Amino acid sequence: ALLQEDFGTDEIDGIPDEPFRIVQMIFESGPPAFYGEEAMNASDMLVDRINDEGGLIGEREIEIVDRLDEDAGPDSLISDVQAMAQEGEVDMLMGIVSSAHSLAVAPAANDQQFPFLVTMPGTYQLFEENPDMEYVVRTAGSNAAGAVGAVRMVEQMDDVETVITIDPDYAWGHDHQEMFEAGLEAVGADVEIVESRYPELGETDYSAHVSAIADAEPDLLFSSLWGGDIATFVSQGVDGGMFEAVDQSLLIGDTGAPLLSSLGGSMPENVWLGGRGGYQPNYRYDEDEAHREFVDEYYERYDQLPGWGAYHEWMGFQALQEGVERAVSIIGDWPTGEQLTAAMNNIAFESPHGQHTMYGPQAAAPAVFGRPTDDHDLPVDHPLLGEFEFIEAAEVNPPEDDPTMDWVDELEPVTG
Amino acid sequence: MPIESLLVNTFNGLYFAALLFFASVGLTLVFGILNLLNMAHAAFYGLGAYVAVWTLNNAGDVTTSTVVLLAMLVLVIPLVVFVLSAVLDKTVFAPLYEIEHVYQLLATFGVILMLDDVIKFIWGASPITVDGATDPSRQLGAIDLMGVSVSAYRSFVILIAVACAVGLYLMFVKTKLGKISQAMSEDYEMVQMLGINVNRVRVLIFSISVAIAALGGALFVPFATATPAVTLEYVLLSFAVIVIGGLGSLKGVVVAALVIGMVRSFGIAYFPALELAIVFGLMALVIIFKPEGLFGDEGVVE
Amino acid sequence: MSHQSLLDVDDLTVSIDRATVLEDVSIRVEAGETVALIGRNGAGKTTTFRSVMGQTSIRNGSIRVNGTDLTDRPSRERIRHGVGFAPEDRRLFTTLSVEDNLRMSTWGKADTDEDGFRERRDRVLEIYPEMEAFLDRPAGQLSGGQQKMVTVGRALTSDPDIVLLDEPFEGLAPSVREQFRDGVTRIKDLGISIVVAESNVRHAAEIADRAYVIERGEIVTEIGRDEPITENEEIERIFEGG
Amino acid sequence: MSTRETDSTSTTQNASTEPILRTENVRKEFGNLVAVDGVSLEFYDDEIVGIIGPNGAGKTTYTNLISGALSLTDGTIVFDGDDISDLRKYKRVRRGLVRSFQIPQIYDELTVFENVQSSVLSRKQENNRLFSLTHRDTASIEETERLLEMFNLESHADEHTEHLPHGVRKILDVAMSFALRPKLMVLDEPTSGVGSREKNAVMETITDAAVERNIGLIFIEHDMELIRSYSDRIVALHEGRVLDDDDPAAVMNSEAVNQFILEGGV
Amino acid sequence: MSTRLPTFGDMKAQELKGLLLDKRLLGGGVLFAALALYPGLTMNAYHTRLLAWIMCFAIAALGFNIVLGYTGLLSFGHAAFFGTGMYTVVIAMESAGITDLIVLLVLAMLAAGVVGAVIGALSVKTHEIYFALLTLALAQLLYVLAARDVGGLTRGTDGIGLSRPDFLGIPISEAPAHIYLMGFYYHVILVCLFATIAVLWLVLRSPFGLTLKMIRENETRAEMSGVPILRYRLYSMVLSAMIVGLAGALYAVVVGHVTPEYLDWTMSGEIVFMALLGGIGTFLGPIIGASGFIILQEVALGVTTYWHFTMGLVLFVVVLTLREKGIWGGAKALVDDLNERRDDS
Ligand SMILES: Nc1ncnc2c1ncn2[C@@H]1O[C@H](COP(=O)(O)OP(=O)(O)OP(=O)(O)O)[C@@H](O)[C@H]1O
Ligand SMILES: Nc1ncnc2c1ncn2[C@@H]1O[C@H](COP(=O)(O)OP(=O)(O)OP(=O)(O)O)[C@@H](O)[C@H]1O
Ligand SMILES: CC(C)C[C@H](N)C(=O)O
Ligand SMILES: [Mg+2]
Ligand SMILES: [Mg+2]
Repeated sequence: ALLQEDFGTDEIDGIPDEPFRIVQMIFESGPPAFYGEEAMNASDMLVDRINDEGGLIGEREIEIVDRLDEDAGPDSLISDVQAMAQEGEVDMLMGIVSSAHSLAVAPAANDQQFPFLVTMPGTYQLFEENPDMEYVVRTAGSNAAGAVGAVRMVEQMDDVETVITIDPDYAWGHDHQEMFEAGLEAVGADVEIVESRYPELGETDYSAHVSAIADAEPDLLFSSLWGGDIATFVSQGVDGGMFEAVDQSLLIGDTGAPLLSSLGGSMPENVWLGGRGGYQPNYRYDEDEAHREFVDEYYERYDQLPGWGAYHEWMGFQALQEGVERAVSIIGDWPTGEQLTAAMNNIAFESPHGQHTMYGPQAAAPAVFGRPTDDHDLPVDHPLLGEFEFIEAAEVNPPEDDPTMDWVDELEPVTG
Repeated sequence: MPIESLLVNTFNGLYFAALLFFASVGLTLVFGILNLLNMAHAAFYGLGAYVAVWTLNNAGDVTTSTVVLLAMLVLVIPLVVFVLSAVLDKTVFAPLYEIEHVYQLLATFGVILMLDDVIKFIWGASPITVDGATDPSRQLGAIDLMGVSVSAYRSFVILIAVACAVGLYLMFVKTKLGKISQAMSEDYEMVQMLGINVNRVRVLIFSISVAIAALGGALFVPFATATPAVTLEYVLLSFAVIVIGGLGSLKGVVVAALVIGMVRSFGIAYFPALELAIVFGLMALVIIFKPEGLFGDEGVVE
Repeated sequence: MSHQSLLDVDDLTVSIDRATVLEDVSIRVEAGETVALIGRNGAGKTTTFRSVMGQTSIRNGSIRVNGTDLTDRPSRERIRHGVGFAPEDRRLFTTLSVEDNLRMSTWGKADTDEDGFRERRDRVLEIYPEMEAFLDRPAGQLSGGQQKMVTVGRALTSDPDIVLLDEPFEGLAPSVREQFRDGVTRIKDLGISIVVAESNVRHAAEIADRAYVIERGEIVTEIGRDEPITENEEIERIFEGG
Repeated sequence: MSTRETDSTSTTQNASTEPILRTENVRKEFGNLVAVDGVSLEFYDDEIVGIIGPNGAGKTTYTNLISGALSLTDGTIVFDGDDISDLRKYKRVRRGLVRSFQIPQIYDELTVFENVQSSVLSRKQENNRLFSLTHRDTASIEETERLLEMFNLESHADEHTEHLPHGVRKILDVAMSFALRPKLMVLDEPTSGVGSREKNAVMETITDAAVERNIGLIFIEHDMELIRSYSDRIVALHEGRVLDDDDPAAVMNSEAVNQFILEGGV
Repeated sequence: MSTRLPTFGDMKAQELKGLLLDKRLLGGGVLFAALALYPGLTMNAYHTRLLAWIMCFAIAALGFNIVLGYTGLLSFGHAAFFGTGMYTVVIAMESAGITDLIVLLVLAMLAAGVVGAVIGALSVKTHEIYFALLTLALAQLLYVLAARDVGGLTRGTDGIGLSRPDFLGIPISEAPAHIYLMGFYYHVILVCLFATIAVLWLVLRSPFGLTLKMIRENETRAEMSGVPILRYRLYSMVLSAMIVGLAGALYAVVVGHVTPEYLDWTMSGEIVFMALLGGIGTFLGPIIGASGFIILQEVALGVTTYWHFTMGLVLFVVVLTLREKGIWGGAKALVDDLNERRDDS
């Protein structure tokens, strides 16, 4: 209703003089800080880039006025949201790595009528638990995409009968495992999850898990471990001969290039890496100019390839730019917070995996998987991914308004 | 249970026990002898890990010789931390010896928070790992142990732990230092009045303890990742070890590290759902049924 | 100062927390003497000893042993300069054996060896023969009186020139008290001077050559060699009825 | 059946001559050291008994067995007609068997008044009263005041106990025990560390109070003068066994006691 | 039967009157009024929320101090009670459909009391660091239960979001956010805080409170005065658990989302931290500590990425210089000192 009137003006009045002020919420300390650091890098780069072109719609610069450390816990985060809403000196909140934090902070921001662009957490429960949040949008794909994408991959694999899952012991890990298991059952795959393991977030010694998995010799290993955890796990797995004992692995934690870089030559080859979104530096690197620019600039600036934290941030800023443009074009004025979030609903914009589409306030990302290969043109001496498999967003995300778990329970097998 | 997996799990258990031993033996010495509950002890384990990654990654320009790299881990890093801790003992920790345990816990928790940020300031918040070229664990590869292939590097770590335990045992049983330590654990002031330079003994024990923790961190890191979370994880684990073993008991640390190492290794392998509960469950059971720990009332060495 | 004493405590003032516990306390002990420091509970005897041992913060005054000024030196130097100490509250190392407790006091001195220790231990056993029976037991398992013997023994095994004994009779059975009285003569024969802190005039009188009387942190009188301690006026005033 | 009846009649008839405490063959071993070796003794609530013995004779151990601080290796302890051998410490206290400590056990951060009042309240088993203010509890306040008066502690009433002189701490410790209105009190070296001047005063206060309140007393002491002047009966222990148990004059003159305990000295 | 449970004693009218004339009571009244009027006068939602947050933790720290400050037991497991309070509220609302605030608070206190009784019964025999680590381990097991969703009530680490409760049948929950949290609920917390203060003030000055102090000061003597010390330690754990549970319950509504993190040992650590920062040797210290901790964290977070360092430094310095006096005791000592000096000159 808000956006129905199209003023159709070219003249835009009322663009505030001061910059568009954003506060970011990311981990600056604790185990997930790795992810936060990437996001921070990308955001610095993107803000510079946008501001070089004059700012949002070329007119209003962006300023990151503050970064709040998620490690302070939800109590503090919620209070800070309240303070920002109260003082009215911040235009938008952006970020959040942890799903658990998103579940606590998003409703609070909405309560305060404070616009919140959620960029990273994947919990499918965000909008299902809290429907009608008018001030919240999420540009990160739901973790359904990764889990259901993995189900689709399994359907295509031959000779997979036994599966072991290993996921971090919190919302992200449990959600993935549950959806993956339910999905497999729904599509009638002839596979059995023989064991599910949940090491703690930040675990440093996986050798007991590794040897148990190696012992069980499953046909497939599924994991949503991410960040430093997946690097440690894979490296200890290589050491313990685990990847020789399992035929295939699907590693769908949000990690990407940093994992391949830290493992270097010892990355096993019989793995699929990927998950929600096509966030790999060499995926459609040549086909998509925007992507190439993003990767090159990031590499130049930080001497490393972007990981998923960086890509998530990129998607966030894309949505912001699109949203502002759209809102302004409709109302002919700088949008209020509510208008801005509304404008970010149901839009689509370019991304490495093609169109990144929002179903309502929630992005629907495709699933992309690839295999490690040395055959790539990027200037790094470690493997990147190749042999990409792409699964469209519509196939790995529930239709708008359908509860994810219900939908997963009723997945149809892919035929042909 | 096939014999191979029995062996592999035992090996894993031993390796984990070795790490726990490194992380906690100093804690028990510092508590047992100097009567300081040093929560920040595990921070030195974390520090050792970071220093080791940094050293190994920078060593690449000079050498990739396995022997030299191992020597760096085993000798150089502990030595550096030894010296550093002697300084810290005189400055940060000196006032803590006088106060009650509760306050020691809190003040040293403050030290953890500070050290944490110092590490973050120097090395950033992202996990860092040892480069392949200078990673002794990759260089050494695997060896055959009764028909099972196990990491040579990890076997080396286990051996170092054993050597360390034996060394400490001899040091605290066979020498004057042992008896003086025992006496200091009971009545610091009285030992002083018997003409013994307790400050020197204190610095020595504190620095040895901390250096062993750093050694553990250094040895641990080629096979894992240095992250800021290591400290917090090992704070709890090392307290669990010394409480299960009995505060202040060297033998207790060895036994408790072995018990936790094995229970965890086999527990995770065969009952993965229990992982989170294993250490705490064990700790609760031991304290409930043997409140002073397995070897709690026997003094430092027996 | 023309004459050098073995122990020379000069104008000592000590406060704990904010209260002044000792004020201008001066004590001298010559070689071969047995001197008593007599005072009621809380008079400041223990504090005086602790000060000589370097365990209080001294506001004023000095402590010299054999001419060396030890006022600001760390505690541990006392024993090297020949001061042995047997605290009132025993303070044995309960998990160590009695023998190790005795041995420990030789380690603070650079020049003592195991043979020297054995010799001195045997001298202690002559004073307290019953100690033989529990030499190997952990000190914490001893009865109160047994511990007291070890405490005094430990002060003697450090090869001191002077020992400070804080209430050495306390908790001893009558027969052992008797032995200890004989022991004092033996200690003196070895050329070791003794200072005893006593709140019991009778005990002090039995062994001391002369005495200082301390009250509320101040030395109120000095009793000379040829004066019988029990008959001193100050003593009678302070210990009237005792 | 019939035995039991005679027993109970005799109990009622000879109430005053029944011992308040009886130990039968009590024994305590520490490893292979026998600290208390079959001690059978009877104590009455109208007498003051001194225990003497060489160092390590087992005196402290024996009293620890009575109070429950140590558990028996063997034997029985009967208090006020009931077998209390396995009773928990605090329950023994509640029945009226109270000990005091060689090193005064008092509450350092409370005032002298509160120290005593806490014992009064514990005796009345009023520890569990939640919603009433102790400083307005007239009943216990009055009783506390009486006790302070009895032990000459009024002048210290509002002082914290931390810096009290040793002798006063000792007395306070005893006063707290009296507040429990015991039937029998056991004191381990009540005057150790107390200067020669105060020794008699402390003993006097204790024994007077005991006589006034009709409380049986057992005390360990090495000072033979005190033993002679304050005890009605003396038990001499030696190597964990009873060497003698008789009135003071007899014990002091006994050959064995002289040989093992006094040995010339007095 | 000698085993008597705590009785609710006989406060006389006269005593009450004496109480009312107390100077400190007057001060408390003024503070209460000021706090009660604050949101309405300033209309600052952030401050109101911050105050609500602080007040919840002040209750928790007060409750915790019964165990540490009065009974002398260092518990590292109080997160168990706080978390139980929180989960009781959500679960009762979501699963049992109970929406009345008062019922919820009472339920939460009871549940926390039961958990306190269980953990207490298992741990009161141990001492010092063993007690600390046993309570930590037991609380951590509760954390595992919640994180693993054993029993299917907690929804694992995702936690559960909760709606707002009603009040005595009045559907307050339908009021908009600012009215609910700022206007109504804030005052509920305020009243609970002052009620806690009043109850504890009374209880800790009762024979019961004196008994706890006896145990803290000298266990041997307490036992030898006929006090069953284990039982009283247990009572103190239960009482403490109930109050901390109340704090948790109140807080659940403030944050609106309950996760197992609130049962984790780091949460226990925070409660300990707060109590000590303020000073466990004083009655009101814990309140000051909770405020100090939360404000310090908020400020440090705002000004530096190295807020861990800042907090660590403050903790270190406060502990070393003030110890059991904490900030509050330290301030009092300073005032006394100044007065003394003024009197001197
Ligand atoms: N730590 C302390 N803090 C405050 N006052 C103290 C402290 N230690 C001792 N005092 C005070 O110093 C005074 C002297 O005590 P000291 O122990 O030296 O006496 P003493 O003569 O040895 O007595 P006793 O015969 O009881 O052993 C006493 O009044 C005592 O209260
Ligand atoms: N905990 C213990 N472990 C081993 N032996 C002990 C223990 N406690 C006491 N003993 C031994 O038991 C014997 C009796 O000791 P107890 O303390 O009862 O003697 P006592 O008569 O009180 O002597 P004193 O007059 O010296 O205080 C002594 O030989 C003592 O060494
Ligand atoms: C993979 C990560 C960025 C974390 C994940 N989004 C979460 O749910 O917590
Ligand atoms: Mg003294
Ligand atoms: Mg005794």
